Amino acid sequence: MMGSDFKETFMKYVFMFAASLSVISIILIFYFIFEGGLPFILEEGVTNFIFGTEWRPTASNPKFGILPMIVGSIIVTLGAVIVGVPVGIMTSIFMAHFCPPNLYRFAKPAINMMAAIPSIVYGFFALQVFVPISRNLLGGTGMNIVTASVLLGIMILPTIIGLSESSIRAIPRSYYEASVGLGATHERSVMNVVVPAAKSGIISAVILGIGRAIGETMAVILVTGNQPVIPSGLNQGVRTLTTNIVLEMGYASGRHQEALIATAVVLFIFILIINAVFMYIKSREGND
Amino acid sequence: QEGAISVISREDGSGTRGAFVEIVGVVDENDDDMTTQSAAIQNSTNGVMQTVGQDAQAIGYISLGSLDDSVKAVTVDGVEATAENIASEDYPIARPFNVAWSGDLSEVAQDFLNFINSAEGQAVVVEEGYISVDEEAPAYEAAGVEGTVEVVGSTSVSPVMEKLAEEYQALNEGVTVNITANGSSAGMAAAQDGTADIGMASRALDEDEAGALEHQAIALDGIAVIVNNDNPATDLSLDAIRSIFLGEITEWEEAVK
Amino acid sequence: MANTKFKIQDLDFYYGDFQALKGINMDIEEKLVTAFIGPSGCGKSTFLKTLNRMQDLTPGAKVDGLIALDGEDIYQKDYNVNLLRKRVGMVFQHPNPFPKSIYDNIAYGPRTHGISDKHELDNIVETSLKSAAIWDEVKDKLNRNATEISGGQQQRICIARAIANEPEVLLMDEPTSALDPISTGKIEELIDDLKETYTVVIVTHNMQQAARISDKTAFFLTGEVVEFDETEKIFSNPSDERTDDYISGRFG
Amino acid sequence: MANTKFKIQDLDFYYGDFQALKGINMDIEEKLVTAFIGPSGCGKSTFLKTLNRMQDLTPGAKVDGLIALDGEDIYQKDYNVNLLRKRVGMVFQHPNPFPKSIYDNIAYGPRTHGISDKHELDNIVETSLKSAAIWDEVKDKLNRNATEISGGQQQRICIARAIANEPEVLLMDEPTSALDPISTGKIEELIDDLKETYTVVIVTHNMQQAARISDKTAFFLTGEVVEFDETEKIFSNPSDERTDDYISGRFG
Amino acid sequence: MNKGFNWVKFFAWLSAAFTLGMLLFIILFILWNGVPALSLDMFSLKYTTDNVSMMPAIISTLIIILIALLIAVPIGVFTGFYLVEYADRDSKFLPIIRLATDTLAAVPSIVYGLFGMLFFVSSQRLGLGYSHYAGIFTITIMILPLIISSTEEALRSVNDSLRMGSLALGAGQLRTIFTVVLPVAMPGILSGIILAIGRIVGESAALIYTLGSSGQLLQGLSSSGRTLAVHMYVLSQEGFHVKEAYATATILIVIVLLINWLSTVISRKLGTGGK
Ligand SMILES: Nc1ncnc2c1ncn2[C@@H]1O[C@H](COP(=O)(O)OP(=O)(O)OP(=O)(O)O)[C@@H](O)[C@H]1O
Ligand SMILES: Nc1ncnc2c1ncn2[C@@H]1O[C@H](COP(=O)(O)OP(=O)(O)OP(=O)(O)O)[C@@H](O)[C@H]1O
Ligand SMILES: [Mg+2]
Ligand SMILES: [Mg+2]
Ligand SMILES: O=P([O-])([O-])[O-]
Repeated sequence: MMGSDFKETFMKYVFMFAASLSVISIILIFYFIFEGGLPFILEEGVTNFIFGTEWRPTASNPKFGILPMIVGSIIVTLGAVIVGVPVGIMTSIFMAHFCPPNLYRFAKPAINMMAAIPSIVYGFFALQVFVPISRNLLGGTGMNIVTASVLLGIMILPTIIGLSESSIRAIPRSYYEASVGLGATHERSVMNVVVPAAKSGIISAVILGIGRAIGETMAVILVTGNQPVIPSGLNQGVRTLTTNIVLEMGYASGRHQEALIATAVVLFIFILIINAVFMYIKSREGND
Repeated sequence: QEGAISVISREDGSGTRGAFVEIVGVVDENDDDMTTQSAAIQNSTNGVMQTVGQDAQAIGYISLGSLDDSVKAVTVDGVEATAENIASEDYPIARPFNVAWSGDLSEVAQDFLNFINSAEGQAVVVEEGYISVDEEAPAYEAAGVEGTVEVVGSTSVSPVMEKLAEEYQALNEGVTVNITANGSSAGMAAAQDGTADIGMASRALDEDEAGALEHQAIALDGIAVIVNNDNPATDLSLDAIRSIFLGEITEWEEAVK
Repeated sequence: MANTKFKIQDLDFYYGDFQALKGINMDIEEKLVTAFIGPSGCGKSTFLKTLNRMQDLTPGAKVDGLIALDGEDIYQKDYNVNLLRKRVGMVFQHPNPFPKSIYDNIAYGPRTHGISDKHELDNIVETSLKSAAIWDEVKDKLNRNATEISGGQQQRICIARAIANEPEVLLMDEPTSALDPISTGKIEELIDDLKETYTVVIVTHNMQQAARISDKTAFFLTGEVVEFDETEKIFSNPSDERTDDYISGRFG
Repeated sequence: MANTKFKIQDLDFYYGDFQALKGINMDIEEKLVTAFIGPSGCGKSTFLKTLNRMQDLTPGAKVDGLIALDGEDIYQKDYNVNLLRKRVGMVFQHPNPFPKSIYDNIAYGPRTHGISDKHELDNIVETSLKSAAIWDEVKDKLNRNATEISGGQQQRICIARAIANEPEVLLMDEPTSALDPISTGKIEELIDDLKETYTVVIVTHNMQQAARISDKTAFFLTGEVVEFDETEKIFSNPSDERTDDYISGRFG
Repeated sequence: MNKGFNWVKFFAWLSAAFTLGMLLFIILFILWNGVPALSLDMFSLKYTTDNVSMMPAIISTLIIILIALLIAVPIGVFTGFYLVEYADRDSKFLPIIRLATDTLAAVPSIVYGLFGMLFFVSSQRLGLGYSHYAGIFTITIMILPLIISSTEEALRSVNDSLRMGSLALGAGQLRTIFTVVLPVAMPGILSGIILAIGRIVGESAALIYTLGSSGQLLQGLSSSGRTLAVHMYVLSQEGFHVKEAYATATILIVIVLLINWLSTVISRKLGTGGK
């Protein structure tokens, strides 16, 4: 009996240690990225770096302004939200309340599978299919904000659908029954009672989708044009924070490389902000 | 061809781009890259080819070794981009493929390097469509070494490096050559900190790198200027190409005179 | 003698292959409280939910026989089910207010049925809450989320919500079983008031409750109605032995 | 007169700041059935769970006072809780068999307490299932998943699972409230058999049940024991007016 | 209210049709481009510049999936145990772990790549070089939050009455967790594992700077290699083997389909409460 007590306590600490590993990991990542990028930002000057509009990293008098990329990330992410969120939420509502069981058996794994298709495949697809369409409709190279937004909008669908479907399903059936019992139609019961009740879960899903959109690289890189310029219209190309890193990382050295790691620092801060919003929403939900 | 030109360029730091802007003169008085900011950027040869291949208005440039019939290379001031014309310096746009290593090269790695610099090695280079750096290279003699060589760096260099490695391994059964293609800088960094035996770069080494590493060119690579197959233009002047990439000429009517 | 509100004839009900109701015949009279009692699993809830066709939502459910509301077959083709559910309101075992404000909970039914005038809605909300004997407790917090009040209050909100639809019949499935004795008392009083205006059908596990509040009582056993009569008669002098056994606690 | 199995003195119990039990004093006697009755929320379950220290699992729970099993304080420091729970078994309101085979359900307790001999386990499984009056129904399907049988059978499997631990006391919290009358009848018979061997403490909502099966009954109200006496006395001639009100259905 | 065109239903169907149609379109696009390029050569054990075989990449992909799961699943599941079964609801450690896992889940893969390069690969730190080790460790951290959150959810959905049932028989907490709770939570954990496999299979940015991209069959975990996604990326880069890149994508899709199918089979087995 003494032995089993020891085992209980010992394993408790093993579990606790396992739990602390993710904290250690995030601290390590945080440390190495900031160690690599923060000195550069301080040297360059926070304002020059964040608000500089010129990116000429290899010039003899190099310019490291990442405002165009910050703007690019924000615009493209916004675009992805405009495309992906309505479709994603409506699809999740479909999956939870409209989908015939026979279709569901096939649709559910299909949507899971969407998440496992490599980004490059999405990129190839968009370059071959979306870019020509976009070029015909909007002119220019076809590699622009709209194309990237549509692509990202599609890529965040599985994240949004998966999470909001499960939060819609988690709403007690009694709400739905009460509404139907008052003579409301199926559609009205779903849209006016069930979906609003799942609001916070859906918002979490959207925020996670936003995180995915900001972090996506290998696909967008092929279809955004990647010009480090603040765009003047929707048919202009943009460069995002992530593509800036991936584009040049392989060939950058010295201060150029530091500038790219510093870009990762800014990206990291963006993610932290999104996460803070996420936590805030979750905690409010807890208090409801 | 008429209408606005879609300029497709490579990313800042790319070896192809570095050589292209320098030789074509897409630079200012400080030799700074002045490629128009409205050029769309693709970060691989394939990206440029695919983009140009489907956009009738597009112009771009790629490594000559990668050229296929999905796009069309234009002649520059009437000269076609071929190995002979590059070797004879009639065709002006070319760049070196470099390898670099830190002082103490392992025995196997040294032997592999010897192979690259040998007649056999340079024959591979030529066969793959690149230009040899040494026409009179000595013949290679297998030294019977064994071990592993780690080669890291430029994506552009790696296809020819893979060929070289294959030929070499055929002659030296006991050697494995691992090639990782993730960029010239990654290669130089790996060579400096010992992660790699040999680094590959498709650009000139910068000051720090050149100070820390020994390096040499193993081949010359032509850079072809490409347009869409539907584009009737077959020849562009070096001046026109320069103006296009500087953003001074934006319409095809002005470019093709 | 009161009018017949619901006329049920030879009603069979199946969950897939399982027959949960067997040959039910019953007349439910207007403006009376009818109670259904019987041991767990005997089919009380099942029967209740056939009356407003909530069973349509159960996959595999099948109804055979006649249920007529005011003489009209509610299972006939093209019958307007939404209108039926407006006319036949329902209160569930566990209070299930929507996670919306108290006001929006009450206004939900009227809005569903096309009322959008603010003034009219205000009126409906006030009268319904008053009828459900909860107006005084919530009148100052109509914007409060309805899930943040006590269980007893929630159940009265649900009753008010049903009343706001101006139903003719009110079905209640063990409405007090999740509540404390004080809330239960309030709801029992309320049911007594409601029968002035509505026809009430209530399922209860608690025989004392049935005795206290109902006019007529039906005793169910394994999907059949064993006895259906005046409540007084059922509890003082049942004609069936099984009824007697059940109400005197010999089983269940 | 029987021996005292549990001695409870001045027991107070708190959920955080809320006092759920107030000054309970009670002697639970060996090999008798003791029933706890009272309206919902009065503390019956709370009290029951202090007897095998299941309340240790409730965050913020606090116990004050003495509970002694065979004269030994079960809340003393370093008291072996796992052994206590082996000696004081428990059956819950909703049948909660593990989603394992029937055999593994019954063998779970013995295996936990160190028995691994196949033959011995076979024996225990058989006797326990027999004691729980379910052997005949399941003897041919011991490999069947225990969640795939009827609710009443599940509950008897849970009782058998508790018995397999050879406990001295069996605590039951409304063990029949989720069951149909026939299953309920079987379990009541079973309890009657069990008291030959075990001390049984049972919480029930059903006063008839308490009257039928228990030797002594405690009536709880808002955390206090109003009356604790011979069952016959409680149901025929209670000394406290509130007990009388409750058992005659005037509230609750 | 009941008359007129049903917009909600219309848009729900339309959105689902768009989503599924898009997926179908992408898959057809890949198959169209990839199937004609498939050849037996592409599955020979030895990679050469002529056959650009994906066999070494398939093997590396499977090895990386296996080892990354071997590391991440116990850590993730144990973390889930801690979060659900041990930590007090108001423990201070809890929000910290949650913050950490939420942030890990949101870190872009390129940042993982940079981190892996700076920490695992670089000789100034762990000095693992471009290797399976470095790739596996990086990807392990990446999938950890997926495993943790699905385990946590699965454990929380296990009815407390089962825990109570076990504890009331005198079983300790460990025994309760491993013999009663874990089996019930298994399907949920499994679906997290499937998501994690999908993430590994689809990843390239984080691996190019850690695993490297050697096309050769691995000689050990300390040698560099490539997964199928990286293989595709490298093949496509210089425009020499674009068709083969699509062929690789085809195989990748087939593998993803297989994994999905396998998981439904397994969770159906588990779902019926294994005997
Ligand atoms: N959705 C369903 N599918 C299959 N069988 C069902 C379903 N709902 C109920 N049953 C079965 O139908 C029978 C009657 O159930 P019902 O819920 O009507 O009983 P009840 O009298 O309301 O019981 P309780 O007092 O426990 O609520 C039971 O045997 C039950 O198991
Ligand atoms: N975990 C808990 N935290 C806080 N309060 C609790 C908790 N469990 C029970 N209570 C409260 O303690 C009181 C007694 O609850 P208990 O469950 O013991 O009642 P009971 O007599 O068993 O009722 P029932 O017949 O409904 O089961 C109730 O007021 C209840 O709300
Ligand atoms: Mg019922
Ligand atoms: Mg209780
Ligand atoms: O142009 P590259 O740098 O990829 O050779």
